[in-house]
Amino acid sequence: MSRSLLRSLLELRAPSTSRPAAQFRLPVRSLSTTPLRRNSPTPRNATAPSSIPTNPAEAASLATESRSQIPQAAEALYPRIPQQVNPPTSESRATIAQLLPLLRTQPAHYLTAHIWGRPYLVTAGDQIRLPFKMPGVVPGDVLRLDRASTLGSRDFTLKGSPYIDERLFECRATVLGTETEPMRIKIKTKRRQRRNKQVRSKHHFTILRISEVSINGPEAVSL
Amino acid sequence: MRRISRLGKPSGARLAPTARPLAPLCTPRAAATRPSPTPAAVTINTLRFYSSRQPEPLPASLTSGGKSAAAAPESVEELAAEELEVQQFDHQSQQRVFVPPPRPSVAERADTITDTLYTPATTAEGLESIGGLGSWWDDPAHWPETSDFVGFKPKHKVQEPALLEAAVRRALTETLVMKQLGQEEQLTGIWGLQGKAQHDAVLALDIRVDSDGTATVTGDLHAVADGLVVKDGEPNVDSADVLPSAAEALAWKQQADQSWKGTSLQDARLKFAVIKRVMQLTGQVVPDQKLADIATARGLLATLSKPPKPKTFSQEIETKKQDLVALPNVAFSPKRVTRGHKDQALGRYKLIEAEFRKRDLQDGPLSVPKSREKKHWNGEA
Amino acid sequence: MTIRALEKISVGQNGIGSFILQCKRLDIHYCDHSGSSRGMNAFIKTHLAKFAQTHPAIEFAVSPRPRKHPVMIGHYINGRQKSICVANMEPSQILKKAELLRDASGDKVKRVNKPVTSVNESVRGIWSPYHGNGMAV
Amino acid sequence: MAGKGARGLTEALRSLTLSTQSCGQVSSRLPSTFSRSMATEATLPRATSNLTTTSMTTPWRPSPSVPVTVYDFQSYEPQRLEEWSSKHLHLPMRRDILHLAVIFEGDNTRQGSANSKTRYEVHGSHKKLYRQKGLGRARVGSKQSPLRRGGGKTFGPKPRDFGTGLNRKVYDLAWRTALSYRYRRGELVVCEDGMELELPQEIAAMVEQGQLRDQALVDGFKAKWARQVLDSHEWGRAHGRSTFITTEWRENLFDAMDLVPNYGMALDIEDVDVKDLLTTGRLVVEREALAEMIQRHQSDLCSKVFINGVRPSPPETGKVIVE
Repeated sequence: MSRSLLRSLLELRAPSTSRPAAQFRLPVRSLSTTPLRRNSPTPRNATAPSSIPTNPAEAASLATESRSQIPQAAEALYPRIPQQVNPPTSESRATIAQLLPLLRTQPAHYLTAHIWGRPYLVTAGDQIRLPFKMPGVVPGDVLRLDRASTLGSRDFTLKGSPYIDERLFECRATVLGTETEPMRIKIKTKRRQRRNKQVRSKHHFTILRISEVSINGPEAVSL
Repeated sequence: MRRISRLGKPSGARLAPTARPLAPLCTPRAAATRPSPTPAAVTINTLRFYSSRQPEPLPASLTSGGKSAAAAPESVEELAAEELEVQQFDHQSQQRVFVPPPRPSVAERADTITDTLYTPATTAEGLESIGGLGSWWDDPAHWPETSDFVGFKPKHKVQEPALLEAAVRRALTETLVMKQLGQEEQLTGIWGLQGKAQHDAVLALDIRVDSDGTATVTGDLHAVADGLVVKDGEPNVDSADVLPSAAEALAWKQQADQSWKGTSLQDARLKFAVIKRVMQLTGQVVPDQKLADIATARGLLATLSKPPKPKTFSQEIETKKQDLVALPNVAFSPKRVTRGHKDQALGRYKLIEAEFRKRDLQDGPLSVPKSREKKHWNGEA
Repeated sequence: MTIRALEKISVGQNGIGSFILQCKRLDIHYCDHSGSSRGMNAFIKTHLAKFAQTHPAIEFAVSPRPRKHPVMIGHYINGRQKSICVANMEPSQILKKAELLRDASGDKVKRVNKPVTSVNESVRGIWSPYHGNGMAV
Repeated sequence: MAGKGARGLTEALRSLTLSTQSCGQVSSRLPSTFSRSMATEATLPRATSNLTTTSMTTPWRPSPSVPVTVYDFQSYEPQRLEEWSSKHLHLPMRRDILHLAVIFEGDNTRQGSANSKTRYEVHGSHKKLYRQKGLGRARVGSKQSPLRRGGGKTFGPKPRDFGTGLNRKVYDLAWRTALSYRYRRGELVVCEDGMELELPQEIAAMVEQGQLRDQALVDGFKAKWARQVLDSHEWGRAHGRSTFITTEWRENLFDAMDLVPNYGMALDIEDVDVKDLLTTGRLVVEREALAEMIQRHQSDLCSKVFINGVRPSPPETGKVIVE
């Protein structure tokens, strides 16, 4: 958790510069990214602050398929950290109320979801191979990705600084399993030394499938 | 340092032609003088008690049938001498237990045959093959069931715990009876076996055990005692009809009191006699290293009823891991699963077998050991 | 008339409509006598029952393979197999390998350069010089 | 050695007192677990070290002897109970000593007759094949050079002796450890002397009267009879074969075991070594053969040194308890 905190602070200091057409900004500060998990085997108990109350009932109601309650162990490993939402400025409030419905009506949407601090530009149905093996998840688990920096369609883009309010959109991903890479062998030698050492590495990576990207109307943030 | 182990006595003699007089096979029981001066000589009836019992008389057809086939026109007087000798053997009232093959009859030479209808056969087809002597002893007619080997242990080993408990209880009672009647030296001898009635009679006596483990038997001791005396000529009885059935034993066990299990077996003679009688009744042998740990009848029962450790892991799974095997999504096979088993599961093996038969290749059991497979490729049987 | 393959209309994407575990069968072979199978025997005795219970979707086949190293073979929906030799391994290691076989998807192991793979067209369209406002010179 | 022994005893004492406090009530069960049978003359008693009384101070000591039942070979009927010294049949298991002995025996049975010809033994002329210089080819000497095809082998095998040595006392200890290992696993069956596979009298009579002329028939009978005897005793193939050890050649037993090799093998004392003691499922030994084997292999128990004219006697063994 601490590593991702550092990265998100960095992002706060460098607001994005490009100004694509018809954008509107939502002033939202957030501490870290938290995939919310559905069911999981008994992962190791992480040291995440468990003081923050999570509201599984609300998450479960959103989930379409009926899954068992999230086991306590998963809670400890992936606590849901709500975003600190700053009150929207009048100008952003106006643009959202006016342009968000237009964005929703457009046929296709994309999203830059941040998982453990790393951005992935995804649309519904894409497959992500994370650069790490996510502990404590079993194939078939559904993750709720609630940190996204940009959300857009053909003509409109909603950019968050650094993240969009999580109530504005819903993005779910299913854990497909783990894949691995071909064995990489690094030969480490020194000059004038006949003996060389072979270092083999074959990491495992978790595979996610983005099963759903949907955008809620402005009423979600009661505009 | 180690010579080839089987040189031993020059066994060249064995290769000599069969005419060599075979060494007397059954040397009279080696005068096994026991190293220690012990009074009880080998009782004669122990010899007769075992393997050479009085068999039922052989059906007449068998004994006479063997003779008529050997109508060889050898020189008459030699034949007569032979016949005389065989009769004389029969007549010694030694009933024939093992039937030897009849005298080999030599067929007449083709040119000396006077019968006009006879035409010598040129091919083997149509002739009746009588086979060699290879499997002579496998035929039950020549080696009847009754003359199989019978030893001190019964034919079938008793495994059920209830039956074991009944047997130990009976052995203990009989030993205590012998002890109380003062027949010390009989304690380590052999005791007779009657039918089931004897079992119930013995169990009827009750055993009182006092604090330090010595037990006393009350009831009709003499009836039991003379039941134990070995009467000569009485057939060795298998454990199946000496001990009650498992159900009866279970019924007896429920209602019997358990106090007799406290009797201490510290006295070596008593322990030896009980263990010997249990071995005679159930066929269970108590290995020597466990003798020292058996202090009471309960200990003996525990040693006997402890099932042997499963030999292989497959047996262990079958006996102890039923929770895994019973799962709906788990299939367990104690034997190797080969390609043939997979085809059989698919239902394709029938076709493969048909093709084998068409090419008259081997279509035997699924997993044929490599050695036999090699034999098939080399064309051996 | 040349034979032309049916054009594929839809792409199978596991995990969208519903999720199907790719591993359908796990063959577990041990040996009764060889020393290298000691860990596998302990794994079967201790962990396998619970593992099989938590994964009803996977069919387990336990059988001996005498005079061979113990091995676990995963069969996958795409018809391929992955086998892992677990000779001289501890039961905990073997459990990890079993989980690896369960999580795997049976596809060939390949290098992947970009994390996201997609079959959808681009949401904002592809730039082309002939359309749009053209470049300001 | 003595120092170590004493220290071991005190530790045993401390663990003894520790365990009694920890297990709360001192039930009568305890003595039976701690005590081992101390076989004395009359009975097969066990040292009834009742923990509550003064025996707290007498530490547990392994029993000096172990019970051995002597059976009748033909009928497997227990004849008597004997008591053999623990130094002979109850030694601790030492895989390393057994390994030493088996390898030592294996080495000494190696024939070591591998042989190859060096360049000096290969037949043929030793002429220099072609002149040293001027032909533009590599320089060559005789035809038998190991570099050439058909030449000698450079450092090929030569017949040599692979035999190794092993201390006699270690070898004797290995022998008795093997016997103890078999005893402890219940695979040592001691039979009466004169162990012979007796065939029924009818067959003997038939053979004398010449009704069984064919040797194959007699062998067939012996084989089937041996199989029946061994199956009845549970010594046969289904129970892991057995090794029969007798003092001298026994006609029927050795012939029968040659006919049914997968039921077991029969050896006399001269041919037995540690490897044979450990190979098959069990050992069926004549009492006399067992005593002889132990007597031949106890050099570490009784030293050859005469102490004031008397050679120390080996531990006394084979005393009858119950006849």
